[in-house]
Amino acid sequence: MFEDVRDLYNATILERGRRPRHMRRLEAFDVTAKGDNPMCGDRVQVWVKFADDRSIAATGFDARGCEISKAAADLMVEAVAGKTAEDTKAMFAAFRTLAQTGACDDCAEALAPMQPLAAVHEYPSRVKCATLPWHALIAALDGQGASTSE
Amino acid sequence: MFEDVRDLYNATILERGRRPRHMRRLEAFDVTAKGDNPMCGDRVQVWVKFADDRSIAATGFDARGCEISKAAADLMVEAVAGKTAEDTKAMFAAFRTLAQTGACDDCAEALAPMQPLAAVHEYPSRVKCATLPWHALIAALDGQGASTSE
Amino acid sequence: MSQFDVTSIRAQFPILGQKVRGKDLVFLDSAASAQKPRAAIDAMVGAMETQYANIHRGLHWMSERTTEAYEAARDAAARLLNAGDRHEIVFVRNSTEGINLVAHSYGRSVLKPGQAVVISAMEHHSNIVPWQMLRDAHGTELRVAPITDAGELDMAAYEALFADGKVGLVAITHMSNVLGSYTPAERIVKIAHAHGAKVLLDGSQAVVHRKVDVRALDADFYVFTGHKLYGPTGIGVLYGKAALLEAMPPWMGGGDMISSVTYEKSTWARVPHKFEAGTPAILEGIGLEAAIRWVEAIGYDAIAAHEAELTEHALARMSAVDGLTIIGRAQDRGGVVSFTLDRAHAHDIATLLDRAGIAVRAGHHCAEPLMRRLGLESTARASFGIYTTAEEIDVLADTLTKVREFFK
Amino acid sequence: MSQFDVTSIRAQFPILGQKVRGKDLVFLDSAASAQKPRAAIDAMVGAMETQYANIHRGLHWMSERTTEAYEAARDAAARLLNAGDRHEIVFVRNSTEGINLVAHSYGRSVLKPGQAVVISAMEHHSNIVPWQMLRDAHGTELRVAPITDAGELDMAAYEALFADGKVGLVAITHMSNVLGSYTPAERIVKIAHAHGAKVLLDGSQAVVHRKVDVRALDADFYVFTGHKLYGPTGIGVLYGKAALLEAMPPWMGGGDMISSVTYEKSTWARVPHKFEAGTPAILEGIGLEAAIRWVEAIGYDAIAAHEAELTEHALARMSAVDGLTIIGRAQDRGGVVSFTLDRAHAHDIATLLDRAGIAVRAGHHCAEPLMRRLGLESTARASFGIYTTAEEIDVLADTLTKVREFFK
Ligand SMILES: Cc1ncc(COP(=O)(O)O)c(C=O)c1O
Ligand SMILES: Cc1ncc(COP(=O)(O)O)c(C=O)c1O
Repeated sequence: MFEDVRDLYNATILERGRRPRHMRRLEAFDVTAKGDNPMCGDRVQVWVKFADDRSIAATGFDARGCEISKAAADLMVEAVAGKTAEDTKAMFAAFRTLAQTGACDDCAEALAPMQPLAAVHEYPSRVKCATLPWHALIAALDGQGASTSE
Repeated sequence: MFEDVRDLYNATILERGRRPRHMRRLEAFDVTAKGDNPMCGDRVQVWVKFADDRSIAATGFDARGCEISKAAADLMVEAVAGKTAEDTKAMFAAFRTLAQTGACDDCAEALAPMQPLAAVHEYPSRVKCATLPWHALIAALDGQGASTSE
Repeated sequence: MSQFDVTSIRAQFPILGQKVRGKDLVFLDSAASAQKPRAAIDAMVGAMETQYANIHRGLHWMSERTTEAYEAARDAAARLLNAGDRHEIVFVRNSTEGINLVAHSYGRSVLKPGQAVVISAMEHHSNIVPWQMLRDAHGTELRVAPITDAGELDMAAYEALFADGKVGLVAITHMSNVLGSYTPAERIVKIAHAHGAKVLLDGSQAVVHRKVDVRALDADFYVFTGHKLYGPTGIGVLYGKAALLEAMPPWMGGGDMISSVTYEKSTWARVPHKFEAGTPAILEGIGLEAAIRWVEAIGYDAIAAHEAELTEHALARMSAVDGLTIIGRAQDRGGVVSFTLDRAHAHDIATLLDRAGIAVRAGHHCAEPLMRRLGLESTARASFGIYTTAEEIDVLADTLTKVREFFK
Repeated sequence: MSQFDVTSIRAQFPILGQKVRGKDLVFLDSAASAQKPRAAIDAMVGAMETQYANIHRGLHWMSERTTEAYEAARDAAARLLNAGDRHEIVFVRNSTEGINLVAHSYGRSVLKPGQAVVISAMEHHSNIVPWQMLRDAHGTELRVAPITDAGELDMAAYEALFADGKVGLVAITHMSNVLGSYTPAERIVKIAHAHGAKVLLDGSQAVVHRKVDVRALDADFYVFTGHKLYGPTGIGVLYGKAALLEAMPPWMGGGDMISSVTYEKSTWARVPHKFEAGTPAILEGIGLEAAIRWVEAIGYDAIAAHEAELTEHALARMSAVDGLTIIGRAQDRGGVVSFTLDRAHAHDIATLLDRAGIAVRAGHHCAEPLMRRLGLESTARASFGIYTTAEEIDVLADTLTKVREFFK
């Protein structure tokens, strides 16, 4: 049973959803924002610390929600490490395409950490779970306190 | 053509609709009220003068509307002449049944003048044209200024 | 009727094969509500039979499919009106609710007491009463732009209404449901904008008959109603420019329109969901989507050409009926023809026509102030749809001659 | 499942024969929206194919027939609720609009700033947010009657809320869409009335499962929504006592709700038309009428017995699943069962069940404050309808065991 959901609930997602590596509040941070998925009640908060050159030095998050949103947040932290805000936004755009369609023309190598979520496009109502932490991250980078994935 | 509408548009109705005998404002009256059919815009006003015993001594009306409402008003004036308020209300109840069903168990002889309108029950959206002047009359008797047939 | 094959169009409307009182139905009441093509019926039935669940909140297959089908209606409405963004489309029950939404939300938040709302002398009650209620509750003023005797908006008088700088909003019909007149929407908007006022256009009639482009018109709000556009009842559309909608407070509260709820304070979902409280008219959205696609497939060029030919034919044939007066003689007009007969009241006309199988409307057409302006109590009205034929108009004209004889 | 033949019931729902992802559809999401029986579908199709026109204002055959069919829905709703008079039935889009109507019209005219509205701790957002908006706009207070840990209304605490005499209105659900609990409506009303407060009951869930008698309950207002009662979307019912409705100002303005219109002043049609502006949801009324007749034909005794048996079976089978917690243990409850699994988030449960063809809902169920009260973020929820079978519940329970194993 459930063999067909292994595309989404693969080993990486199950592990990251269960035991996220980066789920922690940063003690010292420069920006933070919350993300809300009003349709299901998922909620995430993201904290970011910049390096001197304004690239992302560290990211932490707290999430209440499903495996998908937690795994997405955890993988995101690794994907954006060392990136500028601009790069991060470009990555989000590319990830959104990936999450909605399963592929993206301009999927840079940088997006590789997010690949385990590629199958989410077959689960339309779960796409927002995967993009929720990104919405929060972008809101933080933009100096906004909150965002919604809806 | 139109042979089948002669049940409603019979000689009496056409004549009374065209040349009502009682369409006039009473110079001296005791009560008056307006009636509105909001769905089509028909409007009627009724004036009543009482005799010493509070029976109806005279009724006049003004109407803007169709043949049916004018004929109904004109016939009504004759039907209620000399009647008490109570009798008039009973007559209206009976006439309403007649207009809605084509017959009434307790159609008193007094209602005979209204019989030419019996076929209106086959024209559901015209029933309110026939009852509009009665609504106004009852409103006048009850000391209310206005009524609606809706 | 060269533009398209009206016979094949009619074949798509099951109801047009019906008999009424033993006669072929001649349905000339489309301006009140249009009949439904097979495409719209089938879309609704298909949903109910094979693919239905509540939407937006569901994680299962039926809910996902139904959500897609419903949200496709938003895309369709955005495409139909050429909106810049699908989020500018708010679903409402009908035009009336769309106008009330603007009057409540925009009217009571952005408009200030003392500011004025301009309507025209040929509005439907649905575009009068909400502004009256706003006036009485909120202290705005209600101004009426007059019309000419031909039944066109008096543009000089319209422009003069802005002189004192008080006008905050114009709410005017794009096409009269009584006179058939189109209003010069683009100029209406230009003049209003030049004076700092926003514009709501009531497209209930217009959108049925010609291509509407809200961006070309630069309309701030535009409303229409599904049931006149060959779609189901229970659904209508309010288009609003994104920036305006975003600044407006919600009107109804409830499920689906929130972002988060605590007893102390709730926050709102984004536009358009902020304005769509509770379970929406899901099946009706699906039906409307099919109706819009069906209209688009025929194309407004063909529709407008067909209806222009019909209207010309109707005006010629009906004017030739003794004692008949056409009410409304605008240059730019669509397939709605009001008339009176010297010897018969509109209701009696309608009843007699009905006995011949012909459906027309009679009364004040929810436009009492316009009737008063015209010095009339009521008119009879024949209105045309995609499926109307010249032969039906001939039957109407011939029968009207006999109606007049009947009341000799 | 002795009361009736569920197989023959199921045969009347075309959608129940569908496959989802190659599996038989197991639809356990009826509390969100129910599937539609052939009777309701056919009524709507029949209208569109053979008998349709705009209503109330038409003098022709199609309009008269359609008016009759639509107004029959008012009779049906009055009968269903045992209202004293058909004019006490106001048609709205859904429960949400019904509650908003009362909050806007009654709330802003009869309730005074400083008066309080009482809701409960287990309301749907649709019965929270309108009262919040009323509070913020009008200065009323919002009080929340607590619930017990079992998920029942705490009646002592409820009664205590009236002590200061400020409560003007109580708005409480008749059955929770999350916990399945019924509320003791009759006592709720008695206590409120004893303290001079009126009561609105949100019957969105209750009316689906048991016979409601608004006169026996002495409810002042009662709302329900068509799509949960096996009817179409786009239509709901607000019942209000005639004297209350008559004293209330209209909310939306437009066609059909007026008696006369001049620019200076308009007068309103009588109840219920005063509250029904614009072209109503005609086809939806016709569909709802058929759905109500269909429900009545089956009978609430049979429905309640079937659902009680199912719910008992479900509670037993689901409680036996390792790691599963049933949320809500009210004595008097209906066929809505919320639950959590120790190892899996509700969304993940729902997604996995969906792959097995089983439709359940997951999330906060539009009841965020209740979730907070329960110390939860979300639950999964299985809900039952007339067509649900014990076998479907077995499939659910068996699959849940496997879901838990999957997330080991
Ligand atoms: C208890 C309760 N109240 C209100 C509603 C709102 O119903 P609707 O969305 O049809 O307005 C629902 C259903 O979603 C409900 O379960
Ligand atoms: C010009 C115009 N505006 C508004 C309306 C109201 O439409 P609805 O009744 O669908 O809200 C109509 C139709 O009745 C109309 O013709």
